[in-house]
Amino acid sequence: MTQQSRIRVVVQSAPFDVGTETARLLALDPETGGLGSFLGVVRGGGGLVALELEHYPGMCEQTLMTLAEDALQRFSLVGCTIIHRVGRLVVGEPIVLVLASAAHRGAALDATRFLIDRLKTGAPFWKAEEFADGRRVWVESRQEDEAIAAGW
Amino acid sequence: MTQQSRIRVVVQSAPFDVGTETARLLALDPETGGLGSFLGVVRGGGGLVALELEHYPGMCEQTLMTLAEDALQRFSLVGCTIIHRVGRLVVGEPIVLVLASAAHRGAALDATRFLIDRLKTGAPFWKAEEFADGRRVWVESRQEDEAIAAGW
Amino acid sequence: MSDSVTVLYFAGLREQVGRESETVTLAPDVQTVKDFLAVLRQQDAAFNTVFSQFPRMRVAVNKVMGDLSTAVQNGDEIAFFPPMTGG
Amino acid sequence: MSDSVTVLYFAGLREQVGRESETVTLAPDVQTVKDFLAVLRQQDAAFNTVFSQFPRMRVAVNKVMGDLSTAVQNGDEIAFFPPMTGG
Repeated sequence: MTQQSRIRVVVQSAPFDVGTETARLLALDPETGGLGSFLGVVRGGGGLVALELEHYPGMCEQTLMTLAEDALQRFSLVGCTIIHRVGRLVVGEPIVLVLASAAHRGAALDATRFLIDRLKTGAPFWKAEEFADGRRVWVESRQEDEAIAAGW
Repeated sequence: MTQQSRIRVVVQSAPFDVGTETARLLALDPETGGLGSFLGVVRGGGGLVALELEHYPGMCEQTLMTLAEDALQRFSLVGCTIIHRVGRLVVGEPIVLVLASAAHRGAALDATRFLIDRLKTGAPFWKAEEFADGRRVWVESRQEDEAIAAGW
Repeated sequence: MSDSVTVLYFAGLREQVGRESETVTLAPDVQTVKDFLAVLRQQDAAFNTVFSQFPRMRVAVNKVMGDLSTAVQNGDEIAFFPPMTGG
Repeated sequence: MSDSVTVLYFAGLREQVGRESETVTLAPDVQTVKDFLAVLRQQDAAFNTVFSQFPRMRVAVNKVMGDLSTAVQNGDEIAFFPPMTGG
């Protein structure tokens, strides 16, 4: 199997389907024993209505592909998938899906965490928060997130 | 929201649907920010054809419910789901699904790992391996798994 | 209260014992799992052989994990099994 | 080789600069991102104000993360943006 078929990276405004993505990854190799995933959604509260996700086309896909290749090798994955949405997303809508499959659970779960931790501060996406009272605020990167990403 | 509605524990022979289970958990609370999951499948290789999953009815559900309640409190989860299949499952078939949702990714991913680590050696399930040459072998519990479970 | 205990066996242990459950009346001096295991060995010599194959045997009393010192009484459900291997 | 660079701005920085891209011809003595930033400040005083609002501004040259010492030349795509907040 080529590395290319083991990795799937998508940046899109359309929704994605967790079931379909899971099935695709499981079908890669009968020696898969576990699949970890993280799904990030627009979290409500404090009057938040929506997020506007901006990205740097081209660089984004390139960065995520490098990240996926890094994870594949580092954790001996069977495969991994990163899907990130852009555009306006309302509370409760999925933003990002990360999947990692491996022979054993430890590698699948470690890789899942690695992928989302690194993606948070390492791929060119920016979020603006849109509130019910009309305010629009760019999200500041959290020092904590940068520290977590650097810890890997 | 009652604790009961935040937890879903199922032991069944039928397949489950990852997409449906994910959607159910996301619908619990608009302040959900992340959902972690682990899906365990029958891993092929070495002539393995299928696993036969035996369980202790009643005790199994009770143990998983206690485990879910423990995770809910420990990681301040929005909700969590544990689905475990029993009976004969062939290579590639899903065995277990663990889902944990929370306001932030760290808690969701920590809880996912906690749930599957503890479930491995702490809930009354037993696996027999069935091979192409007709051998049938009960899986021995791995000392490593018991150490991991005790580490939490 | 019932005048007997229900004994359950699971997985490889069940196969070796040759049955998945049985009903046993407790002698008055049987207070703990340890006492009860001694009775089982006494009643059926085959248990000696079986138990020696499962040095890491586990016990649950009324669906809660226990150990050799766990109290048993008539009416209980006592289950023996190898270490669990779920997930 | 092109005789200019394409400059891109993203997110809050894009809004403050007031445009998402522009084309700039490099003077021969511009060797690095640091040199290039000095040119931008020189050409448009507003950049001083904008850049002071983004002390943690990041740069990518040809879609690869860089820093003040990264080399630039005509034909490059140079992007400035605040710290990334994906996921």
